[in-house]
Amino acid sequence: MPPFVYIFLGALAIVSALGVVVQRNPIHSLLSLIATLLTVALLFIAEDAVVVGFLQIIVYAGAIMVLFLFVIWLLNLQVETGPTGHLMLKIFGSLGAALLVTELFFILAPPHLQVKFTHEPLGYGSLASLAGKLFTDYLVAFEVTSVLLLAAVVGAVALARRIPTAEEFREVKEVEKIAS
Amino acid sequence: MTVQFPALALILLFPLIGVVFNMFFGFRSGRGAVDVVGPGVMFAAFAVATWAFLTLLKLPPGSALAAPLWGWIEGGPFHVEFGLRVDALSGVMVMIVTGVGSLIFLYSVGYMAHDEDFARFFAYMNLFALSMLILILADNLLMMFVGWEGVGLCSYLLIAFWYTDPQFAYNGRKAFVVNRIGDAGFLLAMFTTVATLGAHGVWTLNFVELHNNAALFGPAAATAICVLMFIGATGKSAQIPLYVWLPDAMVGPTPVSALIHAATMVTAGVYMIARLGFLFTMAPSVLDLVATVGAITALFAATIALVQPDVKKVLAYSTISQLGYMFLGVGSGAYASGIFHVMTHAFFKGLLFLCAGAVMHALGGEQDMNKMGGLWRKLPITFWTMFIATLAIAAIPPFSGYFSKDLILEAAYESGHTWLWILGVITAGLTSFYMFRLIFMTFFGDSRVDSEKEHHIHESPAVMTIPLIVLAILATVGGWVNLPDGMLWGNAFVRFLTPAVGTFKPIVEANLASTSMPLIASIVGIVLAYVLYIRLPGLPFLLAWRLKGPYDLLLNKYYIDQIYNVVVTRPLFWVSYYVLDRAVDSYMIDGTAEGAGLAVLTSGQVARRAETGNVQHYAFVYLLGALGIVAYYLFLVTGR
Amino acid sequence: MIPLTYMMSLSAIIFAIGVAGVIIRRNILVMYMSIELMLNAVNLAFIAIGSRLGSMDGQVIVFFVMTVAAAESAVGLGIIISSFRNRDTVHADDLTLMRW
Amino acid sequence: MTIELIAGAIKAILMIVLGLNLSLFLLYFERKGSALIQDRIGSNRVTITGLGKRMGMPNLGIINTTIADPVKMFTKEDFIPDGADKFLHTLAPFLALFPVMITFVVIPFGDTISIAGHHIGLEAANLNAGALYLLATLGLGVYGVALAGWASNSRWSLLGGIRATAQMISYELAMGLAIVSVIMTFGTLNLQEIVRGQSGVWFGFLPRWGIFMQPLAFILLLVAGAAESKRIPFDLPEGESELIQGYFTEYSGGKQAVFMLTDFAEQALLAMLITTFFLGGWQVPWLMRDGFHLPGGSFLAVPALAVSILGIVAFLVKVVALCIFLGLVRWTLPRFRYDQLMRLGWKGLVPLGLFNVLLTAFVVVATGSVH
Repeated sequence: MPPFVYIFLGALAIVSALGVVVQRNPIHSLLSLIATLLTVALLFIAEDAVVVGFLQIIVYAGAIMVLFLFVIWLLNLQVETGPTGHLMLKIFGSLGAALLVTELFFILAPPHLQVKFTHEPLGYGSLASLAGKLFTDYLVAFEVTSVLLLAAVVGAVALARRIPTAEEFREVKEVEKIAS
Repeated sequence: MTVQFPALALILLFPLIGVVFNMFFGFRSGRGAVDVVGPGVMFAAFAVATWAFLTLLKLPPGSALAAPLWGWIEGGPFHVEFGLRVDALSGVMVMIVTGVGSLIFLYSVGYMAHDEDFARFFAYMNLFALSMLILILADNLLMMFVGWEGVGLCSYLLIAFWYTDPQFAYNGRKAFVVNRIGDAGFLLAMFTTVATLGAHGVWTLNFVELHNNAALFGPAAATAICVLMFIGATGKSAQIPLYVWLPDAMVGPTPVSALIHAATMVTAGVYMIARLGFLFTMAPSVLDLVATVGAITALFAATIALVQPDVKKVLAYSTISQLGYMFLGVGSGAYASGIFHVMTHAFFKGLLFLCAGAVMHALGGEQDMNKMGGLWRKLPITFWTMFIATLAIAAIPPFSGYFSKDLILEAAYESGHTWLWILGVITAGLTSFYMFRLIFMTFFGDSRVDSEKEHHIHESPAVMTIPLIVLAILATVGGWVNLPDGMLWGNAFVRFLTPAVGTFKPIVEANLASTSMPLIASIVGIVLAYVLYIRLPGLPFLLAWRLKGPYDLLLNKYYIDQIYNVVVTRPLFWVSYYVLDRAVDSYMIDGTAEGAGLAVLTSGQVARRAETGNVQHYAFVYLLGALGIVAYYLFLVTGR
Repeated sequence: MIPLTYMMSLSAIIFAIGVAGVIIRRNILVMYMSIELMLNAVNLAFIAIGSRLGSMDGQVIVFFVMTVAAAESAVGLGIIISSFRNRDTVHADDLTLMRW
Repeated sequence: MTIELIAGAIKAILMIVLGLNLSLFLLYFERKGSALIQDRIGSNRVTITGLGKRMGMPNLGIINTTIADPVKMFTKEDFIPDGADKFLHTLAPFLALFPVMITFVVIPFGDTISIAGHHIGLEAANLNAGALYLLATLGLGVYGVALAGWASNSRWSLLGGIRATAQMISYELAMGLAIVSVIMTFGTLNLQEIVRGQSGVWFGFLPRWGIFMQPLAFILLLVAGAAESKRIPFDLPEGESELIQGYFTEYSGGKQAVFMLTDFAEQALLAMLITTFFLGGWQVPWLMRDGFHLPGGSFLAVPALAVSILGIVAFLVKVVALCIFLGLVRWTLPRFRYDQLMRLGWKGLVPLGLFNVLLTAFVVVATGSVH
């Protein structure tokens, strides 16, 4: 991949990531986040992590973000108005973040970051190689993750479910009777 | 020699079956089944006991039956087996308990016929029988203690059987507490034993092994152990100073009084001392103490019994005094004679209680002798059996009491306790006096029964009278197993017991006077009673009026309860309340606890300032931490 | 191929932006989005280093991170909904129940 | 290098043009086909100076569907309702159209041809992860309608948007499962490879098409795709009788045209997908590189170029046939109720898809054809 692609994608990612934080409208923040995710996914693909990149688009942008969208609709969130308190917190938070960036720069810049470069093996980043790793070395983690997902589903349902009142329940029953 | 006889376990198994059945199925199964099972298991146990006893008789003297069931406690070198052992001593006791016990059970079927809680009653009774048999059949001290505690518990449960009356419940508690004091003595004695033997590397509580290692006990240790054991015995067998519970125990159902508080449990102390005779023989001073306490108790209780109006109270105090005789016997070193008196006493005192129960049954629960009289026509069987029992306890030959009591007094005399012997003789006279007073006031003279109870006085049903008759026969012939030397088979009983409890070595030669005095005293007592209560019925009241002081003193049992109340109970309550509760509990313990809580609270109040509850503040602090860590690594990679 | 430092710096920047978002935005939903940002930054670092080491492990880890993120957001959004239902707000500084 | 780039550009444009033309065809079919089915005349007014009439030909309404309708729409006022989020309101339609359009490029429409020694595969982009790309782009299709519904600040639109979003993410699952089972069958993510895998015959006469290997997946993809493209009987998001126009109620003029175009394009894309996965793509029955191998064993030689052209033609024929079939479905079935929709999606298709994947896995392992 030519470098300018990286530059372009990186700039796009940073801008949209900033958008997530600075937008006052949650929906706009969400869109910025989606943009960030897409650009990051493209960076993945550019880094020969094709499958993971597409998975990122499918899972993140395609499913999780829709979930966010739904929640925003459900809570009927509008543009944040009025003074958002804790100015000090904002200032110091930003400063801390900046400090973190600088520190990370120093750490991640050579010569501290030694990675010995190797040529990528054939079929690197393909579905087969990923699956090969996943179902041999990481099998246990994989299975545990499936359990985790199940638990998450149950927990989410239990959390978000609203116990219907008596007549609501009756209505539901009637509807089901009609439906069946 | 010791013969393995596993069937001994059955003796325990049958009462256990009774307990389980009555406790869990008694109410559902109804009265019929309970009436069959309750006494039935006792009879079964009696049958097995008889079998075991006969096998024991066939064996050469000094042999025993044993049934080691299972290892119970394994503490390093210290080990206790759950084993049963029947030698001559425990054999006799088992026969007494199961035999008299089954008769009394049979009697209770009739006596409790109108009570709602029959199932609970028989469950308790079976439990008592089980505990008592454990106590007797135990082949080591610890198991004996289990039975010891068990009978104490059952005594408590059965005294307070009609717990709806708070007075009864209180009496039950009293008996239990007083017994606890004695049990503490028993326990300490056991500890001392283990400690003493353990010092010599012998870790056991088994009677046989104790006997074999008796030499290891120094005189001091022996004395200590015996004193503690004797305290236990006074508690269980109602001797001075711990006798106070027994009179109050009479509020229980009469069969209970007969079985537990006359025939079996209260004699456990005597049995225990006889069982540990080899130890007591090593501590003569304690033996003297035992004898003295026994004699004094005998006289003391007898005097109280002189004036009591309550028939059961009279019998209770006479029980105490008879127990005093037994202690006098064993204290004189004549363990066999003590056990002999235990047996005969079981017969006639059990019979007396059952008869009293029959009388009360007939009079609808009336216990005051002043409201009786002239009953002998209406209750012939009861009268005659009770008359036999009275003759027996009054030591009139040829009834059983004569032989045993005579043997004890003779032993006391021959062991050189002359003064104790004199006390015993006086007691004999008093005994016959108050017993015949009881007979005369109850069955002779003109009736003083309340008119509404008058008409439905009736003789008890057969289920109650049969035990009376059987016991009457026993009370008559029971003493013949040990006749004076030279007659027919001579002192077969003592000879039979000797290998188990050792021989009695007289130091003073008995003479005609010493052997005839008790009988004379008894007859004098009878005559006196006859004069006072048949010839001149007014005289007792005159005496009571003239000798008001002593009379009240006796009537109020020497105010012993009040004295104990002032001397022991009140201070105990005072200390418990003002020292332990007020001072220690509320200030020291609660103070420390609440102080700790207060410290946490205050520190929390301070630390709370840091908690804003706003997640983002926490996140910020988190960020600071992350910054710190990254900075540290930065220092690691760049620094130096 | 672009130098590793570039990718690392990129991921660091995105991460820091996520951190700032978590701290300065009072809308819980946006805070969640910022958390997702951070996760993605880390994923980016994994992928970059992995591709330079020629090992698939980085991608596998990223795969797991995605799964965990899915579960996390599902539960988190459930929490947000229920809290909104009970307290009628999605502002972090109104949800100070941790205080008492 | 350059020639590949040029060829790629040409092919991409070709595919998109093809998609647009198919959309126009569908628009026409929407008008006249429905009229045919419903025994009406349909649109028949506008003619170019009555040319057709003069020639004594019946007016097939081609002109006013393919030219007049777009012209009319694009010339109408582009209206943005008050209080709407202008940016998103404008962005939404293109956000809806974009994923569909970029999906066309992975569809193989012909075998590799060699021109001047250059081997050129007849697909715009030969991605090794083509199927994943497909799923990704289809997943992104949600946002257009969702944002359209939200941004136009109207109850109808929001309801329509919510319905559309729920429906699409629900049926995406079944769709993905169907595609996954196909992928497992052919052991590759590359669509071209998948099409190649469908060459040859069984028992001497039956073409080895996906529909015969994965009948269940075929049905799944058909139904889920129809729901994905929000066509009757799955057109709740734009159910006229309930929500005037659903998520693009507040749209007019060009933007609405874009939305309608999206619908048609989605339909066309669905047809192409089904063709690629199940109907052997550009495969002609019994046609090998050298010619026809008829079941009777007789052989008919065909030149290579003709083979390629035949392939393309076959692809187009299949796609059009499928489009017509979908149209017939559309004009035949009534509309679902919402709970029925959800029940079908979650309790019907998803379990079926899972079962199918499981079955496929068993078969693949059993036949040892693991790649």
